[in-house]
Amino acid sequence: MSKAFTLALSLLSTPALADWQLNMNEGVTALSREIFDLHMLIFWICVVIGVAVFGVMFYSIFKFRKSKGAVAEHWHENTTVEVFWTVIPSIILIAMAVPATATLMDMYDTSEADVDIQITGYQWKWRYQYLDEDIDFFSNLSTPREEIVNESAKNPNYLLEVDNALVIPANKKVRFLVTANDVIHSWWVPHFAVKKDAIPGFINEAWVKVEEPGVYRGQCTELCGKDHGFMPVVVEVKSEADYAQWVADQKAMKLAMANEASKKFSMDELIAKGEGVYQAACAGCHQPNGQGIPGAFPAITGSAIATGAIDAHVDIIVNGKTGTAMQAFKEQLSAADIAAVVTYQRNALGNTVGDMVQPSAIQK
Amino acid sequence: MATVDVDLPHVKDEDPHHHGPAKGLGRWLYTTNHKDIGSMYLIFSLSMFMIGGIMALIIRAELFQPGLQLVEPNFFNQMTTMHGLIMVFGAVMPAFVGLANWMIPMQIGAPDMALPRMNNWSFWILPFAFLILLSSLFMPGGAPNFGWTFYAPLSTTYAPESVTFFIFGVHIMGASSIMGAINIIATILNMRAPGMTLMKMPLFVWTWLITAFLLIAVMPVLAGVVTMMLMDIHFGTSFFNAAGGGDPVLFQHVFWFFGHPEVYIMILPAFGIISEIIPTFARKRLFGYSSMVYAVASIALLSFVVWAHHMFTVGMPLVGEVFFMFATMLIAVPTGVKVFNWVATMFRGSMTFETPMLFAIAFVVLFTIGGFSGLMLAIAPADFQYHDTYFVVAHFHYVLVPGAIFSIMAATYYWLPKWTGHQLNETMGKLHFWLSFVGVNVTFFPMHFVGLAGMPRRIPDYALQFADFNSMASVGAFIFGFSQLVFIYNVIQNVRAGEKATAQVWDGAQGLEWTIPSPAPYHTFSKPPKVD
Amino acid sequence: MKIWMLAIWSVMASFLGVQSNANRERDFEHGRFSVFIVAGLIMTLIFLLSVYGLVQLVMMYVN
Amino acid sequence: MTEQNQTKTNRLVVRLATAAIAMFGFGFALVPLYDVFCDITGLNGKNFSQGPADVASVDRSRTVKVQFVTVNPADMPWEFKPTLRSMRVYPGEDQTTTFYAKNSTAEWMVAQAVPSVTPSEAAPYLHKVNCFCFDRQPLDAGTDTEMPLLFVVDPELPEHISTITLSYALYDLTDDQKVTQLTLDNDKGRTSL
Repeated sequence: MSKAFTLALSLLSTPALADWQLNMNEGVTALSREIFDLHMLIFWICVVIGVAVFGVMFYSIFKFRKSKGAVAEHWHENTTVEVFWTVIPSIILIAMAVPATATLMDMYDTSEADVDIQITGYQWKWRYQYLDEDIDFFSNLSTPREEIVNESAKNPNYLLEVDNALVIPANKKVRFLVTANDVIHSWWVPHFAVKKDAIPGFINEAWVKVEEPGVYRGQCTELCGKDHGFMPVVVEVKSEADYAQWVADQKAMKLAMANEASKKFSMDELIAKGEGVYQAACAGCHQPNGQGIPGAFPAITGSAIATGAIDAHVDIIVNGKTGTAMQAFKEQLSAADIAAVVTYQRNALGNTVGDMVQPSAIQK
Repeated sequence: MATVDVDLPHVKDEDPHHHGPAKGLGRWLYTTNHKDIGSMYLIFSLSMFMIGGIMALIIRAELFQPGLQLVEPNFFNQMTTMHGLIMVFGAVMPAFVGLANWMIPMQIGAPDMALPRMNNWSFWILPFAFLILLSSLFMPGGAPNFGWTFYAPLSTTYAPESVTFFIFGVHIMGASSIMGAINIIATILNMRAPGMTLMKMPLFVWTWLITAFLLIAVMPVLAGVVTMMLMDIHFGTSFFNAAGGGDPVLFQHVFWFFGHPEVYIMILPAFGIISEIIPTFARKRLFGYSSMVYAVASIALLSFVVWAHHMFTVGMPLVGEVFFMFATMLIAVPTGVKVFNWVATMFRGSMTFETPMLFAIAFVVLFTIGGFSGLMLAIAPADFQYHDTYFVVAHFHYVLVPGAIFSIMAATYYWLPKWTGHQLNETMGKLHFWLSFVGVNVTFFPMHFVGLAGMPRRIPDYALQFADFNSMASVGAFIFGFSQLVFIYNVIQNVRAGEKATAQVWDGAQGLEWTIPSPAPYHTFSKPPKVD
Repeated sequence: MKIWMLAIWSVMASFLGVQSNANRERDFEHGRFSVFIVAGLIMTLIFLLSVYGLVQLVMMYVN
Repeated sequence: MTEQNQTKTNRLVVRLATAAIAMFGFGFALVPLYDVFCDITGLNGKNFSQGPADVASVDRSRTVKVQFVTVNPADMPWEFKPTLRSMRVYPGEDQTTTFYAKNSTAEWMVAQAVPSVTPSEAAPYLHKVNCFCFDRQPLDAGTDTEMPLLFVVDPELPEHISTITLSYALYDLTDDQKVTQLTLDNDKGRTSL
């Protein structure tokens, strides 16, 4: 019954902003505009050839009908005409190749970059590491699960919103070093016209110089498994001053997190914090209610690990389990987050073990 | 097609004691008759087309509205993968092989295929190959969910256990295609009736000869790549695993080295069919028969040098990108030019518009639209915005659905009277055509827009700005899907009843197959016809 | 030698996609199947190398 | 099917079947062909040069920025990072740097680093004289180490390339090593009987 209800609800909730975008995004970089112009140029060439060809064809269809007494002629070969209509498209194509090659060469520009960022694709999230600063964070989909399963209305940035966006300075050359952790992903921001496959074990590079500050959204564009459609890319382009400010804030936050690890938490604080961490990092596989998916992802409720020795519970979250989909969350969650989610899993979702662990006890 | 005037071999002088088909199941199981095997291929292809179609409807139903309504993402990926595999290897290729089995012997005046027993075997392993593939839907971990292009490492290290069934399925399909191709080449080269020189062969036979050579060249490479996958998964090698010195990009190169000739394998027979149908209904000989033969032959060679235009965003060096862009644009010339030949055939013809002609004209128009979007994709810098979006999905569906599928339907409507001996019901045929025509365009044209707007491929759910065109595409998909039931009704109706069809069937038809009575007797051309 | 020249010429015509009926009849009358296959492979290789050469030329010209 | 036609068909079928088998072999030949092609063009940032490079002379007229990047694929629990983020080097001059690795798990492990260079055009010009990625690196439980890398940038590096990024993906090969170790022990065991 509930499935029918959600289906009905979703059909009624016509999306707020109906959008009939017909064409490619022109984008906010010199290169994306160049590519847009190429796109329109080849498009108009095709339209012109199409109109000519279909024109002759539909003219023939209407003019030379048997019902209108047309009698078929008997010529069936004319090499000069054929050469003519072969050489013309070839010349158009060769003419088309010149600007295309020029744009391609601009895209492979290898001049020195101001900011270098390593982008690593994980199964179903992105990781951004600033090579020159000590900034390293994960970017997860932040669209609430209720919206995805149609239990609540969808916000305008549905499926295109993340918890930590990638922040880059405007009017600076930013170089991306794109690689992957597990399977092939592809990092794409339509407004930058930057799309690069992230291949595990290898490194690719792309660059962008954005003119206007703003928030630009994209998605993973290479099938990478279950949640391929749920790992968006959000890039916040700030002016140079705001960017410098942001870098400073990030450093301050890192310091705060470091001493948070030494702070003592109460059981309730840990459980409250743990629930947020669980929904963001664990619910994707173990499901929001902790039942997991039989045969694919084990349940947390009544799980031997979640109710067994607490050290084993911490260890499987920190180091993951080789050969299974359980990743090592050591780099993805802070010590405080790990302590909170362990305490939450042992004292919620149907488990009532009653013990807890402090962030300082987490060995990373 | 060269004009062929041949004396009509009257039925009487068939050897009197010859026996009709065996009775019961045995007829179909042990048949070595090219007509029975052709029918089995076509029936099998139609059933696969339905199964693949149901999967397409599940995909489109989920994508009707933003949000997850029907299926969870992992099953959605299984549906897209199986839809691709079943449509490519189960619906389009067997249908063309079925048409080849039925028509090539009759068009070149041969009594049967060169290797009848191998012909039977290359059909009968197909249902089992697809049984293996489809049974993986019910296995733990589910069916293959890594896309019909099964890129490593998603298809090797991160695949469900059923990937091994997928590998053996592909092995068997490959074997069936290779045997079929060998059979067709041997038949065409060695069993033509005296007087039926290569110069006089119908274009459908020519395109199939070239396709058969392509099949023999590339299906083994596909078998090689899935064997490498098998070794990576089970025998600890690392062809595609970076840890052991392998390279996932190697997989893409070897796959697309097979992949691009494969897409030509799926369209060249369609060129042959359209080049048979348009002259018949325009009552005018095909314009530039020699150019068509030579152009199709050049495609067989040139299709091997352009594979990496499927991989512009994989991180190739600049030299590679520019090379594959130039090569792709250059080989578009012999391919695209054929459309002008069809239009020139219609020009100053005397046309009537029965169902096969309607499908053929829709093929020329819509396939050319797919060809144009293909030309746009060849521009490497622009491909950075198109790659793996719905623009690509729109491109290959335009060249495959109104391309290959419409040409198969056109061929079926064109040759059905010859197979069943009953005239076609034109109104039902036209109903099926217009429903399919509307359905195909309402389904796939909006995909150009959402693709350009930035919607990636193979996602079960999308952002709100793509909602409206997606709902339109889903409505179109259901129109197109259910209108195929009209097609099935037409075919069954034609097999069971209908006015007696003459041998000539179509007023402008030329060729040996129209010199034998309709329905075509079980054994035709036991004595080779005189062709001068 | 003349056969080879004709074969090469025919293959180039086929790359363009244009061929007259007369030439085709000549090819099918005198030409041998294997000669055409080899000529085709050679021409494909030449096509490959010439496009590669063109690319190198364009690259040299640019930087 | 006349007699003479039959033999012609059989000969044709044999030739076509061998062609199919040859293409199957060609599919596998693409693997070494690909590696050779990568080595020449630096496709996918790979180069297999190992050992000292015969480099003409040190080119002090320009410097090249060499960046180091590390990736822990799949479930590799080691801590793995370059001690030095990037260096400015003269082409033709030998350079050394180290990479820090720490095995914080409770068991002995062995890992293999896979190098990759970007831009791929620069890959043939980055010679790794001695690199920890040449062979597998074992680490006992809880221990850490600094793994050396000696490299030189070839002076013939094209002018327009000013930055080279060398990335290492560290793969866990403990299971693979145990299997090979097992077979080695068996052989030793068998031979010693």
